[in-house]
Amino acid sequence: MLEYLLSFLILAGALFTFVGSLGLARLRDFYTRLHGPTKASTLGVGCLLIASALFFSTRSEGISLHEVLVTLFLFITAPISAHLLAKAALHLGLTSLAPPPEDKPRR
Amino acid sequence: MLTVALSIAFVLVGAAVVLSAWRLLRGPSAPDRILALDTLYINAIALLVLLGIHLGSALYFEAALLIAMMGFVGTVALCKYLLRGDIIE
Amino acid sequence: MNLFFAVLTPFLGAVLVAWASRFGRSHAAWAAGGVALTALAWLSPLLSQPFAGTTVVQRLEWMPSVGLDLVFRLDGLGLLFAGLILGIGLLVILYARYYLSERDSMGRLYAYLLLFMGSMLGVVLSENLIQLLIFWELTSLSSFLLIAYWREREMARMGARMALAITGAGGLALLGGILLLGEITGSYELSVILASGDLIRGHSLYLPTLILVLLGAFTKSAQFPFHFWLPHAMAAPTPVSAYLHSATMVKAGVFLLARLFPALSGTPEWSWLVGGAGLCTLLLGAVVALFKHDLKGLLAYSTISHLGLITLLFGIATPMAVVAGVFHIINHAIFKASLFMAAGIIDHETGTRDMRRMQGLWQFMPFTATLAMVAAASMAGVPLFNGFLSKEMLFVEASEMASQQSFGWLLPVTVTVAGIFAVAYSLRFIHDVFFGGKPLELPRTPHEPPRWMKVPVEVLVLLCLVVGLFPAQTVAPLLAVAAASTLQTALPEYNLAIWHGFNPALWMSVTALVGGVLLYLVRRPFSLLHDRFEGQLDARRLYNALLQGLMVIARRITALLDVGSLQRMVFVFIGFALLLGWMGWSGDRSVLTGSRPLLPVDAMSLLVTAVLTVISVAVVILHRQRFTALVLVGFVGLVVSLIFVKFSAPDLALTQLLVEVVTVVLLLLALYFLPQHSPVESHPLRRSRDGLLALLVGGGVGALAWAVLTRPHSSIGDFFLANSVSGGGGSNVVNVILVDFRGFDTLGEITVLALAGLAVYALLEKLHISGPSQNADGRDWNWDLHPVIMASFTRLLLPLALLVSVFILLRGHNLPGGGFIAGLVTAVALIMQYLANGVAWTHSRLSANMHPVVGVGLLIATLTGLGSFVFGYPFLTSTFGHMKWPLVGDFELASAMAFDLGVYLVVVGATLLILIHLGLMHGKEPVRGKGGH
Amino acid sequence: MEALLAFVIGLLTACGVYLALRGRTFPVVLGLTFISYAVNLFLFSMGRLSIGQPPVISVSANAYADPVPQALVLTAIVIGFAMTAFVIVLALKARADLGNDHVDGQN
Repeated sequence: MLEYLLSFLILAGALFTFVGSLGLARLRDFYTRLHGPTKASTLGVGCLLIASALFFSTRSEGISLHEVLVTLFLFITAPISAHLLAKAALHLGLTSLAPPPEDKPRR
Repeated sequence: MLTVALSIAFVLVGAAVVLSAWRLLRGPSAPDRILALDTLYINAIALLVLLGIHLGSALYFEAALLIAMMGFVGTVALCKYLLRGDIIE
Repeated sequence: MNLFFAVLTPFLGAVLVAWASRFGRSHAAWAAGGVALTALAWLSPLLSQPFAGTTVVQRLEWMPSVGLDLVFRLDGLGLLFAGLILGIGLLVILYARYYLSERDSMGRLYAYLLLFMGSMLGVVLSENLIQLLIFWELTSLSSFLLIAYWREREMARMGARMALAITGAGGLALLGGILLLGEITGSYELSVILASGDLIRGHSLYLPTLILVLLGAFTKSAQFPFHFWLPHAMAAPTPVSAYLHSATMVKAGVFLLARLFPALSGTPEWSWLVGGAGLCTLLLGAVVALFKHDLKGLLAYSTISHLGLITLLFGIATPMAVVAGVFHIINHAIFKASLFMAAGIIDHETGTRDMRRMQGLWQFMPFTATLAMVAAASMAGVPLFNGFLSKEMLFVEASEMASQQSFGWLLPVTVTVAGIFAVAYSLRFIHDVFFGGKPLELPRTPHEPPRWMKVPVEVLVLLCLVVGLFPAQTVAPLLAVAAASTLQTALPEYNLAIWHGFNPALWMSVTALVGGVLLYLVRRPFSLLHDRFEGQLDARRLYNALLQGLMVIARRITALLDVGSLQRMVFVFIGFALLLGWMGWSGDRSVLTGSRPLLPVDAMSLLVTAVLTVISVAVVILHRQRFTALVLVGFVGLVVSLIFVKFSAPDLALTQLLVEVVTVVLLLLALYFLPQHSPVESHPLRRSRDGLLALLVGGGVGALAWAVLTRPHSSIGDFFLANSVSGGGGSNVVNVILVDFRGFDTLGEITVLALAGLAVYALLEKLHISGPSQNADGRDWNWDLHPVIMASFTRLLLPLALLVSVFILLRGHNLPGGGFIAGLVTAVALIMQYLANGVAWTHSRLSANMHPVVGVGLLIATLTGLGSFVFGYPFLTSTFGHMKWPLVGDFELASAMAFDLGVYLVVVGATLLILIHLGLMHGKEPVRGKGGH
Repeated sequence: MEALLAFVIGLLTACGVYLALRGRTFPVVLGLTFISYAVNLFLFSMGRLSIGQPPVISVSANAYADPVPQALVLTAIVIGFAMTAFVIVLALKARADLGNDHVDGQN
């Protein structure tokens, strides 16, 4: 039973992680790409951490709290990074939904 | 069962790493690269958690914790450089 | 131990005097005099022993394993010289107090003088020859400082350099000679060497030994052909000349001759080399002295001539001659010192040293004139003065030699000629200066010097008279013991009477006196002749040419190696490393792959490696877009830390992660002040060349790593693993090694870290550089600083991060973590505040001054180390005991944890020191002043 | 696995050497960073490779990785950072005094 739960969580987490990166790679402009990784950092890593929390709490003595700490960090920091990235993008005037310009040294 | 899930998960996360790395390489803009780097840090966390479960050792959580922290600091620093140039003022 | 302290006192005194001079010139003088007296006091209890015929030898264990001890020896000769050094030293100190002008620094002169005094004492009181040589070189160095006392004068610097070069070279030769002596006799102790004279003379290495030793002695004593440095050393202040160039420095050479006389003398080689050099020097010095127009120049050449006289006497090498030589050492020291002082007074009063400009000073300074006349008479060898006695002895020896060898008659003739010139230049010194008309355009109108400036001269002149009149009652005993200890045998029969009846020597003296007067009267044409050929035949030209050539060659070599291009140097360096590596490997035909069983490759590692490869290559290709390159490097660092995780090194993984981020922040801070892009400047050909080299090196290092990785190994790590818990009280072996087993290394490493931090701080203090006001695309910076969401949330994160760091620090001894990592975490957490909330906000809550943190950290680390001394354990032995910790659970509290705390503080301090001040630098516009905090 | 690590070490070294041969200070510093990665890994590899055997004494563990190279490399990493900081500040100093960022001080 527990094993099923664990497997499910692990798979879900990995999947979300993958989806996040997929979004990052495939979406067409920066602002949309910004969405992708948020899934990875919240849902993806979240599931995995719950999984490992369950895993270690059940097999080793005492419940392990590190995962909570990691989750806390991620959940606090994710929005900030996203916010800053968006700010930077706006500041640099990245146009939305435009095809990515050729990557050449800026003068 | 669990091992199967783990191996599948490894494959998925590996794929995620490749995709993020591609974005890191491709850019095109600086924020894209920073975002990619941030994502790679997230992927690394996932990787570590999986490794921890796989090896059944809890010694890797500090690494995960610190990656979470460092990823954030790095992203902030890089973004602030784009915004302000001078990041400590 | 007295001898040791007697030598040590002046060295310590030099520091004292330099300090005392802050309270005034007289204080410095008193201090210096006190030091000299103290040294004398140390000697006084032993003074009676040499007269009783015993040789005092005092020994301090220094390096017994190699037979090097601090051994001091006081016998008659040493006593005589120690007396000269200290006695005349005292007079010179008194004299210098009034000679120096207000502008000159008293403390410096006295400090140098005392340094020299100590070195000289060391030379004359050493029993061990190596030790003697060390002091010998110290005299060269300190005399360099003294001659160049007036640094601003070009002549002074040149003269000092020349003196140092010549005497230094001589010292080198002397070292060779001493080593040979040690080889021959098997000991460096004088008492052994002096006893084994026959062994040395019989040895096949005798001639080289002799030549090397003589080179040392001749250069020091300004013997022909090495005499030319002495006149140039006259650029020194006159007290220095009075001290160094009459009594001490130049006497060191003849002292060496006397010291080693029993060991080396008694062979024809000795007689020809020493006697020959002495004779030439005697004549040359006497002749040139007559035609010098510079007062001190005349004295310098006369000194050369008299040193030649002494050398000649040692060269003649009959016991009687040795007695005469030692006697003349005393006499010359006395009258030449007083003459230099008199010259100094004249210089001081008239403001010039050119004898063509000063006449008839008698009416201005009759008293000084009288003193000078007595001393000069003694120099000329006029009866009733001390100079006469020893010169008479020389004449006796010379006339006796005449009958002994073919061409022996040359000796008395030459000596007499030299005597004639000596009389002539002494006469000139007196007549040209004090008589014969009025002085013309003197810089100042002269008058008698201050009272106490004359006293030293009076004392010395009085000695000239007393010794000259009553030798037997005054100097005889000292001379006896000195000569005896020089000869190391029984003394010959001699009496120091003034009147020896009508013997050849008397006639030689008369000839010298009469001839001298005549020569002085008819000197004009000779003088003109000399002025024509001034500096024509001079060993100094050779010396300069030699020096020039040396410089040219040195420059050539430097230019050949260093073209001033870092790129080229790095290329050459790496190329050579590659070459050597290749030669080393191809040298022995060992197989590359070892026998160690390999680990299976898993897909994930393969994948990550592939990605890493792509990104690294991308960095190389994109390195001109610096920001992009930096972001990519961030990823490389991440992968490296993942590698550490993979291969079971959690501590390294943590450290790598933290350092990575800190480095990125650092490079960003620097990048702000640097161009955003690197121009394309190196030719494609060159780039491919570099690329080729890089590939080769990479391949080589990879192969090396492979060779290592595939070979089985046994490590001392097993010991640490076995003893970590029992011995170190911690289960995280890496941390236990750091803070316990190898704690001393770690102490050194955090010291380096602290130093680097301070160095960066120091560099930044002076650095004024302002960054661009726009980014690379010419877009203005975004001015709304710290977005509120970031600011508030990071403040929320701070306690969390600090909690983590404390947690990591505490458990570091047992689980991955420890001082380094915790320190970095704290540093990053604080940097985060700077990033998110800005400097102003942070500094209102946290001081920017990180020096105390670093200092306290080092202190704690060192103290815990010392703490183990208290319990009688060696440095940094750790003790530990169990204790129950509320949150973390049961773990040992080891004293090593205090050490770890020290590490923690140093890391935090140094890291923040670097980053914050780098960040604050842009605020350091000159108007804002330095620091910005 | 050993082959992979050896390859990585060689790769990092090669990149580092190439960058260190560039003419501007910033790439040179990046190159030094690469080289220090490589050196740290190389030193670390002196202890040979082992997976899942961290040198932390515990009852369950049957074998441990060699702790000595790890201890050495740990301090090496930190001091490496300090040295990088020193070099970069020297670079800034050169920039301020010479007006350009060429390693030989002339354009």
